[in-house]
Amino acid sequence: MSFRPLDRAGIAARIARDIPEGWFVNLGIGIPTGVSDHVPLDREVIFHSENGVIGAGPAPAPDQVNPYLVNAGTQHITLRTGGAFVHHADSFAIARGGHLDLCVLGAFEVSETGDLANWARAPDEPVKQVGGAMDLAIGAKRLWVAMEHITKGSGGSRLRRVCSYPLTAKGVVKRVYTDLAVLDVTPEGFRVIDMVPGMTPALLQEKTEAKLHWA
Amino acid sequence: MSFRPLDRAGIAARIARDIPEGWFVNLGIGIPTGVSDHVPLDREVIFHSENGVIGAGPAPAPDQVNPYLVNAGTQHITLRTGGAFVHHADSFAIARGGHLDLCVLGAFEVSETGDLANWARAPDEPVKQVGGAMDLAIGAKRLWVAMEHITKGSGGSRLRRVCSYPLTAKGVVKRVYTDLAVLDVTPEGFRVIDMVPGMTPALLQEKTEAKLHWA
Amino acid sequence: MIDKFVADVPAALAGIADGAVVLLPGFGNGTPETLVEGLIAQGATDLTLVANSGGRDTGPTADLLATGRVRKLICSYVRPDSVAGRLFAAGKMELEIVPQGTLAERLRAAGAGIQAFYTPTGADTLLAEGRETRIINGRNCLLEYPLAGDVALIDAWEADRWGNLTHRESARNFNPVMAMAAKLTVVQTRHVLPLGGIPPQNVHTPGVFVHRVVHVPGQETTP
Amino acid sequence: MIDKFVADVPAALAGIADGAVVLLPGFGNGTPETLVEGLIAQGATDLTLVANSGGRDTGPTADLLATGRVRKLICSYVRPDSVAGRLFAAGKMELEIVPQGTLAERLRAAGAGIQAFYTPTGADTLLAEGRETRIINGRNCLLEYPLAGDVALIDAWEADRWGNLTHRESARNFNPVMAMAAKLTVVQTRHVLPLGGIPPQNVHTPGVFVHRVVHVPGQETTP
Repeated sequence: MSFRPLDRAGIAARIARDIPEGWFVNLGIGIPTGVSDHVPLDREVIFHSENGVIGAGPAPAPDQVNPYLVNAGTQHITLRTGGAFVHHADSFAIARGGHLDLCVLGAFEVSETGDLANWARAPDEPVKQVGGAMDLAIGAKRLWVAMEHITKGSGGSRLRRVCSYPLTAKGVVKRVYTDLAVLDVTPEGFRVIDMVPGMTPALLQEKTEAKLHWA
Repeated sequence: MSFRPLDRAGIAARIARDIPEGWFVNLGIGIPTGVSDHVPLDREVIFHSENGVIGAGPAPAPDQVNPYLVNAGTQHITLRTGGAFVHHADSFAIARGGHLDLCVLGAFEVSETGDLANWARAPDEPVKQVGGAMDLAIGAKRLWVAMEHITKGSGGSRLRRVCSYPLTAKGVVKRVYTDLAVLDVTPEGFRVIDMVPGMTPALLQEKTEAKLHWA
Repeated sequence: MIDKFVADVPAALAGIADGAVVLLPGFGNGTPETLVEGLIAQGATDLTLVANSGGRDTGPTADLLATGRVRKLICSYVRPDSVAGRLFAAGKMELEIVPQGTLAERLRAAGAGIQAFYTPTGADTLLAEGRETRIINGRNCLLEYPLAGDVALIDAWEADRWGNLTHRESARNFNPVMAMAAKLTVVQTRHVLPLGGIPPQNVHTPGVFVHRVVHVPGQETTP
Repeated sequence: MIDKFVADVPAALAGIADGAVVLLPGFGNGTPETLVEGLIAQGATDLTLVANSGGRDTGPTADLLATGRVRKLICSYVRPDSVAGRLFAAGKMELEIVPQGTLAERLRAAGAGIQAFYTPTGADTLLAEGRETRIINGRNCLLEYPLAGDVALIDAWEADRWGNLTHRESARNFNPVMAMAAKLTVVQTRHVLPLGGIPPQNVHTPGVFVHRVVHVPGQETTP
């Protein structure tokens, strides 16, 4: 019995499949940024960027770069026809006010109660990189997480009964996409809704600290 | 000894004299509305209107009326070159955030501690007309009041030790312009800084419930 | 393809339920008159209406109030001599008076996810009676809560199929903040533009706040 | 005649005192680089700097921090490998981390006269430790206070003599909210327009928030 984990682009593509036309979506830095590459332009999904961009489009050709137009990762982007610019407070009014159909963030850990840890690996970490994650986490209608199932270094599971890292927000994650599976966060805990081909329930549970539930 | 009270336009003109170029000013309904007529256009004073108008100008010629452009009294106005439009929350951010150099409001009564009463004549008045007065009163850098010194009906003084009408805001009025005098509100109470020709201190005090002070 | 345009006013207003909180912009102009007529025809009752004022004896607000289907009016002022004034005096309608700036800010708070805020406006007045207050930096402040709508009826000058809007001059007034404060935001627009027809730096209300748009060309007004 | 233009950068920055709270916009772009250079030359020290991030190893924020004249940095994130990261790690600079949306909202609150507000952002996190919280509608919220500047350094694309501004694309970012949040708002603009050159419905930052403007034509960038 063998399985093939998704690579980062594969996780992004898997997420993209689940985003219907018409959704208004914010993509965090890391794996989530790649999601938009897998949404065909004729499926109209509107991407929001924290720095006041509504309707973020693909990267420009090198000779078409507009230095005044970047995304939340400060990468040069284009604006889709129909997009708009707002200032930072209005941009976060959008994020915090429940107007995003979806936000996809990376994470260090997610707990079975939907707690998200994605900004610091220790309470006393000397440097703090919060950015807009706490705002997005509490504000979006749906928060999905994209991350590897297992921590690269220690091999520990990122799907936890309780997060060991400092929280970004409590009880906010609705779904997790990993290189091995897709899991909904439900009142009873993680419920597996998809696995990569070749993966088995027993093996997935073995690689997961939290208890898994099955549909 | 005779004196001539100012008429309403006279009060407005007296106020206009004291507004220097460059101030950003909101004018309330009633006597204050007339103030802008007495500020020459080459003295650049920028008038704000609660409904999102920055740089309100004079009334248009009858054949030049723009139905989409009114002031806070819903009168047709023009926009001065250099003016701008904002939405209602931004307009009141301007008013409440301390960005108005001056607001001039009408009033029923002002107390010697600067309390303003201009929205209801009795606590149980069945109909309430607050509008934007409470916001303007707490937010402007300077609040001046324009009103007749004496109530028309009862002949009572509108400058009180304590307001008898429901308050609009507490301790906010900086100066009062009446048909008889100009008075600053100071820590010791009303201080007379100007009177109409022929008015005497004794007569003005006689017409004023609050104790007057003199520079 | 995202297309927020609907065929007609009944389609735009479909599903507005009895008991709904209705946000209605306007300040001398900027009121979506055709949508209000449509709401009267649609028949929802037991409404809470949020507007700057209670209107006069005629006009959209007065017409809606005159149906008797507004249980409560939330606004910054009511003229004694108006439909609203008489309904309230007769005990036939509840009234909540909110200072105009607080009204705008409570709407924005609902749209922006702010759960409550402190403002000096209205502190030390009758409107503060029985309310929570707090002294911050020496100023007495009132605690104010967001004011969210079930539906906002919005007036626009131009709209595209993503729901991006512009508003004319002072007709902007409450339109952008009410658009962001409702679960369902319905727009009547004078003009329809192709997507991208509104320059992205000059959109007044982004389409993310808009759910349905109906074209109401109406009489062209000059200018 | 109102004319907010000043002759040069030193005139624009005159009077910024030691201990000032400096608001500095920018997010990949939209930072007023010439004004930052001017502030470094001007020499004010013991500053509190409010910015989205602590910057990198080069660039305006890093250059200002490298002078050692910033006592405290208030921002949403600091890169470990940056001037800011090293200054903080070495105990040479205080740091207050504020979630990005809360940062923008606290700036707006300062500009809008909001005395405090409740937000769910940051509740139940380390940032909430020792802070006042409150459960509103079942959500745990943090109480946040306005963040006002003594001076805001603003980047604009176009400006007129009343101080009306436009900003380019995403270079708008924090510029409008920081402009409204400071006692003294100083602008560097790429282009000077005659009064009325910016259409009144398309002003991004109204001149009422602006005190001084300096023309910094710089290198024309395409587009």
